[in-house]
Amino acid sequence: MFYREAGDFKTTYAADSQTFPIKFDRFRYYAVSFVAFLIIPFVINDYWVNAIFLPFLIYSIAAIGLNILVGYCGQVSLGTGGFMAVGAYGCYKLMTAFPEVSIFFHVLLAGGITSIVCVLFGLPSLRIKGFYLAVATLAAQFFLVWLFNRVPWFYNYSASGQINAPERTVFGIEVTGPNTEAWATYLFCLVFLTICALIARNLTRGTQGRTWMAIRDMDIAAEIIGVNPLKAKISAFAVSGFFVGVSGALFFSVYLGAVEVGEVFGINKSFLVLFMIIIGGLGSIFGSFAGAAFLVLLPVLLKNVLVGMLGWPTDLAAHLEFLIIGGLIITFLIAEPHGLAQLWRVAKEKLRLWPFPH
Amino acid sequence: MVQSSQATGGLASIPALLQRNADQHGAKAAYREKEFGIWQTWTWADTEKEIEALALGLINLGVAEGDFVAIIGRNRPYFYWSMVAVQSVGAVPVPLYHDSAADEMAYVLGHCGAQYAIVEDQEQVDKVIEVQDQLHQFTHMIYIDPRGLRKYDHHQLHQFSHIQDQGRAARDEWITDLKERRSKLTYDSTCVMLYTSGTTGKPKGVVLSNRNIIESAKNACEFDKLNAGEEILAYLPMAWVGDFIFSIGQAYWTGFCVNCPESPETMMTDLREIGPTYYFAPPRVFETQLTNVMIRMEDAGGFKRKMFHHFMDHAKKVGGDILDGKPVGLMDRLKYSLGNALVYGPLKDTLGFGRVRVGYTAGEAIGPEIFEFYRSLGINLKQLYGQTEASVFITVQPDGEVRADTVGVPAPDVEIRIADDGEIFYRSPGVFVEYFNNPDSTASTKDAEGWVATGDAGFFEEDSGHLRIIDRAKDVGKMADGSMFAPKYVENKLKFYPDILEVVLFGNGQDRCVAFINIDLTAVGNWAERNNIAYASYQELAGHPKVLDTIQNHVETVNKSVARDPMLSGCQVHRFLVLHKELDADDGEMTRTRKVRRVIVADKFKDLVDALYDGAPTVSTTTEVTYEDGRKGSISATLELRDAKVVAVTHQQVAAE
Amino acid sequence: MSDQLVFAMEVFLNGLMAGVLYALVALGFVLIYKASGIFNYAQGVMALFSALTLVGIMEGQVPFAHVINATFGTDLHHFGWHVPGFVAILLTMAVMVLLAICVQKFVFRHLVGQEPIILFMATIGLAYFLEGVGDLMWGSEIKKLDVGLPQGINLMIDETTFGWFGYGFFIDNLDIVATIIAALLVTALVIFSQYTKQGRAMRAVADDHQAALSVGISLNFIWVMVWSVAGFVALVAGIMWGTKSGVQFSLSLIALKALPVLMLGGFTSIPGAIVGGLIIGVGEKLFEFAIGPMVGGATENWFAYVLALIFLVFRPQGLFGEKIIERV
Amino acid sequence: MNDMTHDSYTTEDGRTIGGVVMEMKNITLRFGGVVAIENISFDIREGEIRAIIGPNGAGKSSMLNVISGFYVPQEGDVFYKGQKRPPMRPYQVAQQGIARTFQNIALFEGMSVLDNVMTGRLRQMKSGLLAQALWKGKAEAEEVANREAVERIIDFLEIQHIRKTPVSRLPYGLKKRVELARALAAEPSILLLDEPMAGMNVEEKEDMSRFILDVNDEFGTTIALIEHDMGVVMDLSDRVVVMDYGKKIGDGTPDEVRNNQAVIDAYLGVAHD
Repeated sequence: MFYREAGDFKTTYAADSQTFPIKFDRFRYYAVSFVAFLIIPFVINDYWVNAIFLPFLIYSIAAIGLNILVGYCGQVSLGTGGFMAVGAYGCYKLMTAFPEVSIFFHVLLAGGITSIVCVLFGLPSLRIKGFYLAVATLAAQFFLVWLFNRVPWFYNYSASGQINAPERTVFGIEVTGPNTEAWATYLFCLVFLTICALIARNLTRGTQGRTWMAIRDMDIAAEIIGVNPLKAKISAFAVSGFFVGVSGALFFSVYLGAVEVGEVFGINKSFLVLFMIIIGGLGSIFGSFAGAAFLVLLPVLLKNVLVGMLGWPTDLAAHLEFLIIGGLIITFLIAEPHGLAQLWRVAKEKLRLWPFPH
Repeated sequence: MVQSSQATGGLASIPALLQRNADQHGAKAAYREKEFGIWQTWTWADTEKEIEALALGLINLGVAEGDFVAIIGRNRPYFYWSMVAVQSVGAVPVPLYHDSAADEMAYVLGHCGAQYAIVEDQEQVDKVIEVQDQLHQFTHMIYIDPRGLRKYDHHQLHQFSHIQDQGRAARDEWITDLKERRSKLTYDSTCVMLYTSGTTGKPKGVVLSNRNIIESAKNACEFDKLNAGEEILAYLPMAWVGDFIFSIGQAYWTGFCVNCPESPETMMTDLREIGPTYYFAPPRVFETQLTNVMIRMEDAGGFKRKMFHHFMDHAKKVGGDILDGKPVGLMDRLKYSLGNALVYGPLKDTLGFGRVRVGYTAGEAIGPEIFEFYRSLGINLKQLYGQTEASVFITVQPDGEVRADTVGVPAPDVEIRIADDGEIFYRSPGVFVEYFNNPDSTASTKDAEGWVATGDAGFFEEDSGHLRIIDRAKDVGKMADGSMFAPKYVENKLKFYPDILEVVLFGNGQDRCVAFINIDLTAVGNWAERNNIAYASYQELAGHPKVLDTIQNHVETVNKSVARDPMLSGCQVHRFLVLHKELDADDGEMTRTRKVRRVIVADKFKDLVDALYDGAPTVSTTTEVTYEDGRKGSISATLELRDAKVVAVTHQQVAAE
Repeated sequence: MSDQLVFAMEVFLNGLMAGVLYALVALGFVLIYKASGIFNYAQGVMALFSALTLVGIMEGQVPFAHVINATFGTDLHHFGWHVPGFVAILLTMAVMVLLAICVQKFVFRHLVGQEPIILFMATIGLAYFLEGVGDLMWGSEIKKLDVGLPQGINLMIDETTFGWFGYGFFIDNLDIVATIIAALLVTALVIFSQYTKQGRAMRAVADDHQAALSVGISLNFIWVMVWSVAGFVALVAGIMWGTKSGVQFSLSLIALKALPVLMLGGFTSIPGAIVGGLIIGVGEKLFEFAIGPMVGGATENWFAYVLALIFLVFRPQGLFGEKIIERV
Repeated sequence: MNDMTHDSYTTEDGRTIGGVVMEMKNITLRFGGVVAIENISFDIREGEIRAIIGPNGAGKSSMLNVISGFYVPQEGDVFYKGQKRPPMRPYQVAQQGIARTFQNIALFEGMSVLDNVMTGRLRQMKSGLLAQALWKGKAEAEEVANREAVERIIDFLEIQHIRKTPVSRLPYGLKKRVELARALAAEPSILLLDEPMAGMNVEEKEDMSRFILDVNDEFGTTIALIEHDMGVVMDLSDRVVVMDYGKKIGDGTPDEVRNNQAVIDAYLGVAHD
């Protein structure tokens, strides 16, 4: 309906395989990034940043990471929480060990570390498939959480067993610590999200992505036509791990500032991120964003309605939240097993063919 | 016709225009072809090099000035280059219909004595080889797609790219010759020879000079203000004069870009991708497209369908006027622009007409509804009247004066006069040189002053000065009672129904008219599905009583409207039948441009005509058919003959006096 | 005989008994997975839910009291009656059957033919849902559950073992009872699935849905039944753990404990579940006993998983699963 | 062993058949107790169309799986280009230039036709993860280069119109063609076709045969195909191996095979199953 594609033709393969081949989509994308980078920073305040934007940005990174593993490569993982913890603690150790280095690199390095850990726990995927693998990744979840709980070195022997993010700056602007500016933290995370999204897109639209999807769709056939399963799966774990690690690092250093591993990076975190990509849509970058947005906004919404308007006690609201999220997930899976991304795709197709039905 | 090439700034030939474009628009796209998934593009500079290489290659191969070079294939840049390359070396390009059977080709190749042929692929090569023994003068053949040809004897068979390579290699040897030959080309040297698939008898080779082509192209471009920015999609047969004028004449004159689709199946998607700004199609294409639109909208949800029809009605009301710049109420304009956002815009876009500035339809009369439909969407679709002998343009509709029932005013530099018997004559710079090797028919068509008989009957409307075509002059006859018999007039009225594809009306010299009818398989088939009527074949569907009923209704409504016209009220259809097979070019019942050869049809189906007149309720017949692969077969059927109500004509006598 | 060894023996016994409970929960998974290919993550929450319900019924709580109070400003707590444990258990069982029917009717009937991962996600959704419902219905505070099971140290064992080794094993009566009940239940289930008509039908469904349908087995019925059985297992497990450590959220985590058991035993093998359960139970207790102190303890949290993981790398099809021959 | 026969010859339709490119020596394959292939030897020459035929369950597919490295025979060796093939994973075999199609189509349902065919090019994909992540320089150039190659295959097999369609939406016949395209995209030195005509109607079979011949003719690809429909094979292939119950009961030109009594008895009897 809004699409005008006549005359929008491609004369090079580069143009044909670009991220947004359709002009209209491309412009929409420019518009969104314009708003995200040049408008929002000037209008947001602490509440919006902490309640919505930071969690959304950071979970999006995690969701993209997990989506690469689950949605693109078909390796189900329930260890996301644990891997985020690795990112967080990795970042913490780096921040405290090399205060002079920019936090930017700490976060990146934390991602790197996580991807190594992720690969270690991914190795069994060569032998184990499906649910067995899913459960196996729980090993990572519990072991890692236990590790950060029990080995004092990781939390620098602090009495509380917590880790607290010291103040760090980028270009002299504080992005971690108690007194940060809303826009600063927002932009800091936004930059990471943008980088991650671009990387993910590039990987998934090219050879690597096809290799992953081949493994996902039919691993045996894939191997017979020349896909090296080891390389494919390991690379998926590595990339996924990197993203998840980065998100974990940001989650701790920028968003929370202080973390007690058990409650922040527990099994529920793993499921939360998994829900995000299921609801958003497996095998879709857009889906990762949509899912993250959905599950970040929903609780905020519920809280505002129940506590704010109906004046319920918060604990009840929390229970109801559980109930509703659970219900929603089920309804979603029944209505559209392929998630928001699929709805989006269908809608887009309809708009492109408008006024024709097909 | 004492114009000289001064009028066109010394650009006396297509190759000359090529040189100019290469200089002026060097970096601008000249040709695009969807191949290997993207639009491969050649700028004018590239084109100039490609053509030069080919030309040199041709000289190298021994092509001499005045030789005839046949060109057989679907629209591809290579063939357009070939045409110009052939011209550059002083030879004459002769494009053929690539879907015509071997023996048809044999005739044309033999008639013009072609020594060379540039063809597309194995299929065409095989066809030519099959008839080669009938062609004594034929020597070399050049093919573009090497697939499956490697094992052929290559003594006289060459790959296009190799010829070009040889040309490049031999540049030093031949470039001077090429330049010399090019410079010899004048405004009166032959530009191209096109064979008209005459509705009767063997095709005739129409010789068109550079003057004909360039002058007509130039005039037409100025008439519609075409410029180098236009995009066109070349998909109509290359052997047809229209394609030559648009894709060569106008393209070279203005320097706009010619786009070639990837394959017939992808034609529609390619059309949408390119979104031409200047578009030409025969009525048939618009008809089928409209039918598809309606069919597709049938499947749409209730709301959408309502919205669609609601706004289409509004468009019918004001769309045309808005396009013609006539005054329209503000509210209507607003509603129209809303409709444009919701329906017209998207629809045009999905159909690929999103960017069309000027669109033409010609060759046959187009149904008013169809015509209005496209115009009401805001597509500037116009009609023109022309023929090969005139290098297309005889009359055209100027913007703002567009109507379904006329073909517009005389094109620039065209003089027209109507003979007493109503036949239309014209004279223009576009008038052809001669019919090749056929002085008699040349003389019979074109007189000493250069007036050419169109063979069509028509008249100018006093008020508007627009030309109206009644019918082909030779088809116009007299009924037994002396009243006028103009089959086309009635046939068109019937053909405007989406479920009627072809009609052949008989009645010359008879006391009443009868008709053969072909149903449109797409439309009727779809209708059948919706009313779950099962059918196995065209024949079965055509014989279905329900179908016959609908057709009968159409016939009777048409009879009513025919009766209203005093001159032609005698032409009402008294009896009709729905043919058991589609009229087909392969069976010689139609021309390659899908015009009915009524004489041939008449005697091929003589038994049916007789049956229609002797009043039998049914008739059994057997007909020979030709399959795509050339095999012959025969189908037999028993057809039901229907009587159609006719309106008793009272004032007819009055009209006659 | 060295003390270490004696302690080890005690630990071993405790492990064995924990293992039986694991096996019990694992069975719940296996049953559903066998019959419907659904990996029911909600098993644990079902245990929690059943336990909550049980307590609620016994103490005559008003369901959704908090919600009602919060919305209408009323102040409801209890109906003021107490239901004897036995009856309460029956009622709770009824609730679980009802739940099974709803789950089948509202969730899985609409997900027939979806990929396993989707079904799995659905059960996670179900888990969240049930947890929410449970808490809203009965409140989330930790509750004591006492259906009259014996508790406290078993003196007889204490004395006898003391007589033998000069050290009395500390074995909780509850554990013994639990073990016995679990053992009985396990046997019952095995017998049920092997020898009863429904059981055979269930296995038939597991092997081949179409075939099952063609011989006139109602999938719907089977699935409801399976979910009910799973509900029953959950209830029993709920009672055991509830009595032991109070009814609270952590109850739902014991389900996760059953996962490594499944990996060891194989998702489809009942004996696998049993043996796996025992191995895990014993294994993690012994590991904690032997290694735990050196690495800071609480190794139960992950030992089971890591063990299963390592095990699987060498035998992907699990203990009792047959070798997978890949075809193209 | 290195006695690769080099006596190349030319077929009557003008194709050159080179020396032996692959040789199976005394292959025996068992599943548990079942013997799928029993001591079979034959060779494949460069540029020829080599058919393995036999009734259903004769062990044809197993043989193909052995060639493509998916099954490892208990006894016997595979010689490729004169070298004894060491035990290797299927993907390594593929990377040696042995591509195949599958009897019951094994396309990647979640991807478009184009992407499916692109996966055939993995052999030619060299750029590293990082390069791809940045989508610059080598990675992009490589992507484009391979796209060009793939587009030529797509053009060759006449599937332009479905280029961007998800394979899951395609009819059976087209899927088979896409799979062939994927195999061709690898520019294989040996192309294995597993019952390329299975489940096709007459017309589709004709198309497929045409494509197989064209492939062999245009690219000179060596083709080994298995098929239980004897008729089709005889017109296509240069030499035929006939298997029955895991044993080789005939080997030679179609005519030789046709007149081989053992074949007639064992095969033709059950040909029309």
